[in-house]
Amino acid sequence: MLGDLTMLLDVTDLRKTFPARTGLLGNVIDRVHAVDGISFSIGEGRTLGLVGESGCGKSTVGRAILRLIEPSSGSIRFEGTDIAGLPASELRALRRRMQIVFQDPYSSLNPRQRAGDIVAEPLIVHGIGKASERRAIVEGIFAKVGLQPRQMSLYPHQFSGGQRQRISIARALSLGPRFIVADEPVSALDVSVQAQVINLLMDLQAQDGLSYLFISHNLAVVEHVSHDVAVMYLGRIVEHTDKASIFAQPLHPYTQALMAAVPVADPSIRRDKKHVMGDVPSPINRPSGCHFHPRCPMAQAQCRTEEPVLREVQPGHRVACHLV
Amino acid sequence: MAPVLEVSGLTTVFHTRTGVVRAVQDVSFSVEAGETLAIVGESGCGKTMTALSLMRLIPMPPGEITAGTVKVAGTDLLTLDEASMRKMRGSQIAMIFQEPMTALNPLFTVGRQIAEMVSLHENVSRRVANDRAVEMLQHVRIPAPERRAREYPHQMSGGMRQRAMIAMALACKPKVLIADEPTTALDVTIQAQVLDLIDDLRKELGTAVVLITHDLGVVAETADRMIVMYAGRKVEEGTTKDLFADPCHPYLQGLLASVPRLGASGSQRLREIPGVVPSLSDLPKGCAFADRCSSAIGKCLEAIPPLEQKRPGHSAACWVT
Amino acid sequence: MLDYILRRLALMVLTLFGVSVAIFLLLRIVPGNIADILFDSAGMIDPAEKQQITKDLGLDLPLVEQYARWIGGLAHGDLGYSYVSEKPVLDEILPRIPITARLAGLALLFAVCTGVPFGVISAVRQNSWLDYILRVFSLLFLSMPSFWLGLLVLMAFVNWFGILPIYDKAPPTWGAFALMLGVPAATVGLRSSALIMRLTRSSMLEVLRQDYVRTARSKGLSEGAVTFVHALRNAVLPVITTIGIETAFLFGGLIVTETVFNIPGVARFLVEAIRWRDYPMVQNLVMFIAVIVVMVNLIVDIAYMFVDPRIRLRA
Amino acid sequence: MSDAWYYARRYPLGVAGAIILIVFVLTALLANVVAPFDPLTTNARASLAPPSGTYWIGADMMGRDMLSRMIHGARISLAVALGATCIGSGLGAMLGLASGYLGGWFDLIVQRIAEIMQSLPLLVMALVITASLGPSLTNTIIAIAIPLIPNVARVIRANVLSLRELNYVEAARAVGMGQARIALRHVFPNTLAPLIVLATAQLGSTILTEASLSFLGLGVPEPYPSWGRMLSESAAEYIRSAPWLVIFPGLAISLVVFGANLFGDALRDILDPRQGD
Repeated sequence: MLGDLTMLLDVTDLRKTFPARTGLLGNVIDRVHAVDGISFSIGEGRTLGLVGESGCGKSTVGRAILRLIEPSSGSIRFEGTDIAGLPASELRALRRRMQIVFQDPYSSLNPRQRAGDIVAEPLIVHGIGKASERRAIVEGIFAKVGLQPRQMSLYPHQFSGGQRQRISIARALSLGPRFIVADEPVSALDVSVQAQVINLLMDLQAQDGLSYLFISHNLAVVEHVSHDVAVMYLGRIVEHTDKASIFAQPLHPYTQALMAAVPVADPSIRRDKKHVMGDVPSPINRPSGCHFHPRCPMAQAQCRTEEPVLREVQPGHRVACHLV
Repeated sequence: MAPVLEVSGLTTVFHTRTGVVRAVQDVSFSVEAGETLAIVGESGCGKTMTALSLMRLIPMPPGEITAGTVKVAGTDLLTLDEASMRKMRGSQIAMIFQEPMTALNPLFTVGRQIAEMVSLHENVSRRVANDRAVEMLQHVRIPAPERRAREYPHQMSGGMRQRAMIAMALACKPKVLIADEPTTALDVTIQAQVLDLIDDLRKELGTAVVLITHDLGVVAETADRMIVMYAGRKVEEGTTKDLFADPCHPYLQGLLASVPRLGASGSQRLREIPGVVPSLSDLPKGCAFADRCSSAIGKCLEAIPPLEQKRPGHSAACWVT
Repeated sequence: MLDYILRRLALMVLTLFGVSVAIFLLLRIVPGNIADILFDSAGMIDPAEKQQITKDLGLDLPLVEQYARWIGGLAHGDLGYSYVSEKPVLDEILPRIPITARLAGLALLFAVCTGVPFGVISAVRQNSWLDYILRVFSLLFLSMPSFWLGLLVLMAFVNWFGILPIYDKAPPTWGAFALMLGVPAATVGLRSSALIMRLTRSSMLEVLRQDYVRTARSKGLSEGAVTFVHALRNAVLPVITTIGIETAFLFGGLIVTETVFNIPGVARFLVEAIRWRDYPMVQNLVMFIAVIVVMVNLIVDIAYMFVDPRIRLRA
Repeated sequence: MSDAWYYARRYPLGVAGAIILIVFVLTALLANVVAPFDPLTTNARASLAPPSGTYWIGADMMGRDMLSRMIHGARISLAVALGATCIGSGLGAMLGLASGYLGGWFDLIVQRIAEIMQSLPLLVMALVITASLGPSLTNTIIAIAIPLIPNVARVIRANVLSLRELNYVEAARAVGMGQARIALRHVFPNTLAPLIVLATAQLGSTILTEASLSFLGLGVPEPYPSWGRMLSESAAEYIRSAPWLVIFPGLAISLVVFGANLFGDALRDILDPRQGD
């Protein structure tokens, strides 16, 4: 778990800023601190759920780990190699080991490619196998994600949303990765189809020992798929521990607020409503001190001035709050 | 108590290139004053088209309401001429939409857009209307309402805009409020605030609320009664408590079992509903859910099951259960 | 906001600098210099005289210095001398500006006043026979060459009224004056009107699909109020942004229309200067046109800021 | 096939445009066969002959058959339309693709140059370029093609920028695909639809520009019978005496451009439904 030495992925103090406003001469006036110094690690065969509301930087984290966005600073150790500063040629080899699945099942597939070609293309790019061998590999992957081999010749628009997401997963699997960033993989799907994709992802993990960074705004889904959970707010991790602890005993007031806000599909439990007030502040103009203090029911003077650090308050349970 | 909104046999179709799309078929329900009825279903089940049919906002052509009645306090909206219908919209039956970012006109201040509603339906001066706009903004718990009334939509956050939409919809105290996925585009913490707000205003004003959503959690927390729609038809109806505790239709059963729930230690597999929602332009002869249903029998493929009472106050359209 | 305007001004200077360099170089690719051409056309062959002229015109200087002289002169309002009339270029251009400006203003006014309403009608009555007719006619107007349209108009006047509405320095009556400007303005504006109509129509259709239009309907507003209060304002915004392009488009029409109607404006003068290979005139006229287009674009952008709160309040 | 039939029924005006274009292209290709007379042979006796059984739409001052001249004139229009559109759209598309894809200083320079070019009206730029290159068919094509480049480059660039944001391009990067392969296999094919729409829309405008240049006496030189120059020769003098000299060449230009515009409009509606109506 946390602090384990045999980690597949080890992220330390990852930061990413974007220019928000530029001056007359192209000089940057304001920056968005999309990801502001976060650290976590993921072990073999495990899933870290990354939860947060829109604009908290969770998707940026996923892309920065794969260097789809260049991180501003920090280290990303994957299987022992720091990939943050790796030249493109060496990064290419690592691409076989780590992949990504996106949220939108429509924009993630090229409308002009057949499903089979979409899944085979990574193999071509990496020079794996002859055409006939590749076909066999793709057929195998299609079967694995629950698609028919005859569907290989269809175009993306001939599939439903859930099936498209299966094709995306098949593409990610084609190179035999160890680690997959799943960026809101079920959020755009219908409720009855979400379960299909969630089960598929969990089956693949059970079979092949894949590790996931599962990014989602849906706490219930995260609880279902993850081993560990990290909660993000305005670019920072505010709480990070194993699933059982965080749902049984959330310590950060934001985590508590988030859980209180999630509607529970059980009308027999009508909880008392103590919902956190106010809007999520802009990541350009983050509040001083603890970024959550303007919305926090328990905020004190210290919270307004001093930034809380993420520290281990119980074994394996890290929280960034002055009051815990 | 007589229901404020009574819908019966509502049927809406769209004439398209690929044929007739049966968006809403024979849907009936009623809502009492101060009650919340949820219409639940997945994308393409016809829930939004039902809402737009109630408001008569279906684009015609290609849309057409072919049958049914929609009675608001006894008046059948579907028989009114266009001018009388306009008088009903906003004053008797109002609607809020899914996308707060695009539902307000970007070129007018929020205050003006609310005041427009007031002066349209009530014979008051511009100043009174403006004051009412500020009052409504305060009512929906927007801080500094005088200042916010002078702001444009783009200066507000998504949650704030949805509040402004609610303020506008309720400005003339309509008897019925239709909320079409009002919180789907919002963050969880903001969603909770907005749902609370709708709920409080319902109690305070005695408005009948029709809440359209795909989120079973939202239904469980806010609705007294619910109807479940699938492929344009109502397949189950009853009190929320009853339907969640003991769903009759295999579709609702599947839906409830397929959603991970917070707090349920979720290591067990989720139940899947296989397959996909059928196309509304090419519906099967029998039950639309039959080919995804594990308990389907021969009859299910042959004939559409009628909606029948399974228990007091709980009806479902299924041959099997 | 000031920041934005300053930035736009800086870009504008950069663009105009680019135009000046491009024009300057383009006019010097021509094989043989102006002295050769003058001599060829005049049939003179005295080499000494030719050398003298080359020197007088500064054509023996390095390109960079010739360019610097031109730009330096521009800064002082000295545009050089016409090769043909040997008068100062400025004196030749200045009196022609009001003629073209009046014509262009009238044409633009005509285009907006007809294009926007027809565009709205066409969008609101989408797929009706009226919409079809308006669309086919707008496309037809866009397909006719301006000069041919001008010739047809002239022909019609000759045949029906027995008069030629061509330019007269001092028109005898107000009616003649209106006719003299109005007919060419309408002729050249017709194409712009068709363009504006098409833009307005597609913009209006786009706006009518927006959520806030549905919101407006859900309030109980009448179709008229929805169209003219909520939709139209949003629909004309993109039309405003194209006024810069519109001006450039209009200028193309003016060149041939002034030629057809024999109007001594700036646009026709450019063609004459090119025909006569009067390069000082050409390069200054082209610069003048570029300045106008760039300025119109700047003014449109600033005006847009005031119309659209999303841009006004962000800056 | 059934799709083609559906669109043909749905867009009758587009079909009309396509038919006009086909007739125009066939006329141009078969000019030698179709034309009743040689377009260049003068005949003093037929000078300004009005339309008749021999000269269907009359003869010009030099007694050349107008119909034959117009039929041969179609070749010039076709050559200019195809040549200028291909060069302009091709170069524009390449620049737009490179500029949108590479970004950085290259993009900045292309953008600035496009801005400079767009600050001059199309016809003015074409006039100045022909003036500097001298009159010839090739130069006319170049002079018309160059002003088209910035617009195409901008549209394609904007398209590329939005395509680059799409997840499938990100996914292609994530599997380690090279930039060139991504650009050619994933970005470029998806810019084809707007490119075709744009190029069709430009067909008409190139014909009009050529006609204007020739009308002003700065386009395609003698002896080619260009529609625009036929009008300039006949312009004011013959309005009264020989109106057929004015009417028919203009009608030919308008008809072909109208056909191209009708076809282009329908094509835009089919290929790029969001852009139009």
